[in-house]
Amino acid sequence: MNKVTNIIDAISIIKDGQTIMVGGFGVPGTPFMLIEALLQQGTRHLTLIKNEANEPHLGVSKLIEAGRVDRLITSHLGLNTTVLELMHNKKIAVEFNPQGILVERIRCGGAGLIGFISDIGIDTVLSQNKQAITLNGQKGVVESALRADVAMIHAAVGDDLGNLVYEKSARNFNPAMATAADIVIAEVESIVNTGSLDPDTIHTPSAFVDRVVEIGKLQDEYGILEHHVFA
Amino acid sequence: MNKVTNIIDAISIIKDGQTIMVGGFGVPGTPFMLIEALLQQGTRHLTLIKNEANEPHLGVSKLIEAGRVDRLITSHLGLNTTVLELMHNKKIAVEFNPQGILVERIRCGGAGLIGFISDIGIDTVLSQNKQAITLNGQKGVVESALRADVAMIHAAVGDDLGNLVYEKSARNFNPAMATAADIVIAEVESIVNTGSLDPDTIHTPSAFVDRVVEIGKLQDEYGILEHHVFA
Amino acid sequence: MSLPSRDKIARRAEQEIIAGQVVNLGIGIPTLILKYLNWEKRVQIHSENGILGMQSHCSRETADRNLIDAGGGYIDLVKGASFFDSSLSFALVRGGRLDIAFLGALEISARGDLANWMIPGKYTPGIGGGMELAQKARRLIITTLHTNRKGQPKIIESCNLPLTAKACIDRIITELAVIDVVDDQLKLVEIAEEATLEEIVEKTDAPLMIPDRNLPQF
Amino acid sequence: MSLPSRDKIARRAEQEIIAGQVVNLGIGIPTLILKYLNWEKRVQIHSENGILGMQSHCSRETADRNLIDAGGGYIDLVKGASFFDSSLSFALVRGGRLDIAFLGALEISARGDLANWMIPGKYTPGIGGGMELAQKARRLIITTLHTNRKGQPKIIESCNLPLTAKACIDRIITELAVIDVVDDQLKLVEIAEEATLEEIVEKTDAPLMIPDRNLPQF
Repeated sequence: MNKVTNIIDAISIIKDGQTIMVGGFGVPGTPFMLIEALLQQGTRHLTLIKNEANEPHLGVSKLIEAGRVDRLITSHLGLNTTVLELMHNKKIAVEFNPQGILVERIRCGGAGLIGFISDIGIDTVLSQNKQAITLNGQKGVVESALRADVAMIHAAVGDDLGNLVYEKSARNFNPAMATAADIVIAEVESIVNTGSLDPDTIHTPSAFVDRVVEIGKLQDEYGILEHHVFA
Repeated sequence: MNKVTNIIDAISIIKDGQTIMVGGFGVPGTPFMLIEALLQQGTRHLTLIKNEANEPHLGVSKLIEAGRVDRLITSHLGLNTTVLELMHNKKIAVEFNPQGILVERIRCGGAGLIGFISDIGIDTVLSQNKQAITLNGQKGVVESALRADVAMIHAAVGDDLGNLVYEKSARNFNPAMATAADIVIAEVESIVNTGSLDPDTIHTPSAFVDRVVEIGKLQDEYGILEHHVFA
Repeated sequence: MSLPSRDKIARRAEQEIIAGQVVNLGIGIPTLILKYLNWEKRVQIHSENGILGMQSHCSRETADRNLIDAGGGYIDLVKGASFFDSSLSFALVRGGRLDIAFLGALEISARGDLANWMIPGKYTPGIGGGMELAQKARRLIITTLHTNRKGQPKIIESCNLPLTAKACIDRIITELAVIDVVDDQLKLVEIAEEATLEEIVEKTDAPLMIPDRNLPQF
Repeated sequence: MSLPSRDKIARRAEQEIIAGQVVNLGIGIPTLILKYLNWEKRVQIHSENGILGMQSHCSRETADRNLIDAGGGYIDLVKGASFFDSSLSFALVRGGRLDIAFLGALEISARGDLANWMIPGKYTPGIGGGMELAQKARRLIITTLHTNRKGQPKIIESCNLPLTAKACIDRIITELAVIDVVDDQLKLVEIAEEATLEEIVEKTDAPLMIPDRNLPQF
């Protein structure tokens, strides 16, 4: 089962109105090439699930700025004033989750569960509109599982079966999202021979991945952001 | 923070009446040396949480046969007729969980959550005595998080900070249990210099581990079980 | 000479597997499928204890103390195998990434309910991973002898034993027949070369739709 | 010449850290603690995006495109560092393995409530990981200037802004004072060399227990 395909074919399964998870936390782990291909394809009315919206004119921010995204489920937009402004002007609906609750909802969907019970935010505005529940004397709120039609993720290395290895802080949301979508498209920096990855070091097993795209030489977007060099 | 200690000191923190998680699925990943030390220490009235009870006269079965265990939370005892008989004779209380629900309850405790909602077993006797709940139109039952006073786990390699790497099918319940106890004791086959493990390949980060015990030359219990060689 | 019944079932069951699928094989007849598996299909065999890409039971010489399947047997691996923890292992099952689970049965109901994990008062070893496999595999195929040790039908109107999962079965493969569960009804789809329609009906204690045409043999 | 206020706070905050602890440093003054950190303590710095064992911001020359902290800055690592996914990263926080979180504040209440994530209508960037850090760190230490940009007290009877978490704060370190939250009350425990008791009381808009003895200076 060779899952390696070209980027246009891989992205072609994404349709108007679908819910798309996108990996990454800042630049590391963001699948810029898949995002670019989705932008080129012109798909609209998307719901995006991503930790943040990258930064202005970068990554998923391009999709949002182009008006392709109706709704964003995210954790924090502090580094993207452009999207914050679109939110304030009601050009895009935004649902904020605590970061760990966001990834847990994704993991919960990926694990085939319906929801979970947590006390995070229980004394705050974030507990409004959530079902309250008491279990063994502990008060919590019910958080629902999140799943997507498609997940677009980035890994450092993959094989033709779909096994993936992430690098450093580029792992972040990618492994959870790889479990939580009907179709998972992984862009990888390089494809290695199947069997050459140590089975103990594979982060995402092949069963979770549907399509693998090799992105070749990294474009500038994957590089160092000079304004984040602080020392 | 050097967490390496000798096995007697490590086990000495376990007291009568405590709840202990024990890693392993069959022989692989079972911390036989820690179990033996606990047996020698004479601690009683334990509640054990383990996938199975190993096999007669092996691993946790020794603790159970010695009358040290009041209660066992487990998934399957099909390979341990001795413990099944003790259960039928009410010498030990046993709570059965579907295997994936058992590990998920442990993970849930480790993730600082209160519980989760699943539809596993919803049409079976296992849903009796569980709180029913409907979320977004899906019917489920509430499963509570599991935590322990102490987790005893086995890893192939560790460092003095407590970073752990598991090998092959010996991983199983160990990573989840490493997150879900107030004190985590890891026996390791060898200790390597801190900094020599590739940070991308560490399975359990050091923050979760309190004590590391090097077990040296493997005793017979860790070896091949001849009656499981089928080819 | 014909194959033993268990082998016949396993050989027929193997044909259910499509190239590239992720498959879990329960203990008993399901494990016997490995003997007939065409590895050109690049099937990925999942084992609940945290393995994708197991191959088959291996000899004493190549047995690895850290490498067993969920039944405890020592195994070897295909290229591209991976190891993971029990939590991810069941995420794979419940999350919809397991294409087929093959399981055995104690009882099967007319609506495709499965009972295979306990006989109250007699056999109560715990459920293990079976409930999640039965309930969440995309396709659940039961491989079983048509009757139990006493010669009584395993396929019955409704299960007497505690259920593993309700309406979970897609297909039943026995030494006599292949039977599908379609719209909560049992439908005969293939007949074993050695079997007759009369025998199948006699040994099946539940309504069975029999198409009005010659059925394929196996 | 005395240190700038932010540095003074960071230097004092560093003394809170015990050898071997797992610590998370929020954006702003908390990150400045790195400048004063005694690495002989073998502190493990956690970053929400999946790192344990980050060291400090690094130069352009050694920056790695795949290695940033939760604020986006390029970092280097200590020996024994590890990477993990976001799910395990927050399991570490919520599961009780984070010894100290240092965070900034917009408002602090007399009972140790914290508000630091939104100003309705003005600043609503989302909560990020802050709520979980505030609620679940074993010890939450707020490092903040004593007053806001308008010179108004940040420590007030009760918060006007939406809370990050209720009764979560253990200790407050400002350029003027170290204040503990004890039994839902604020208690002065140290005074800055440059500060007077009068100034602290004047700039604190909540009841403050002042022990009847000479307080340590910092």
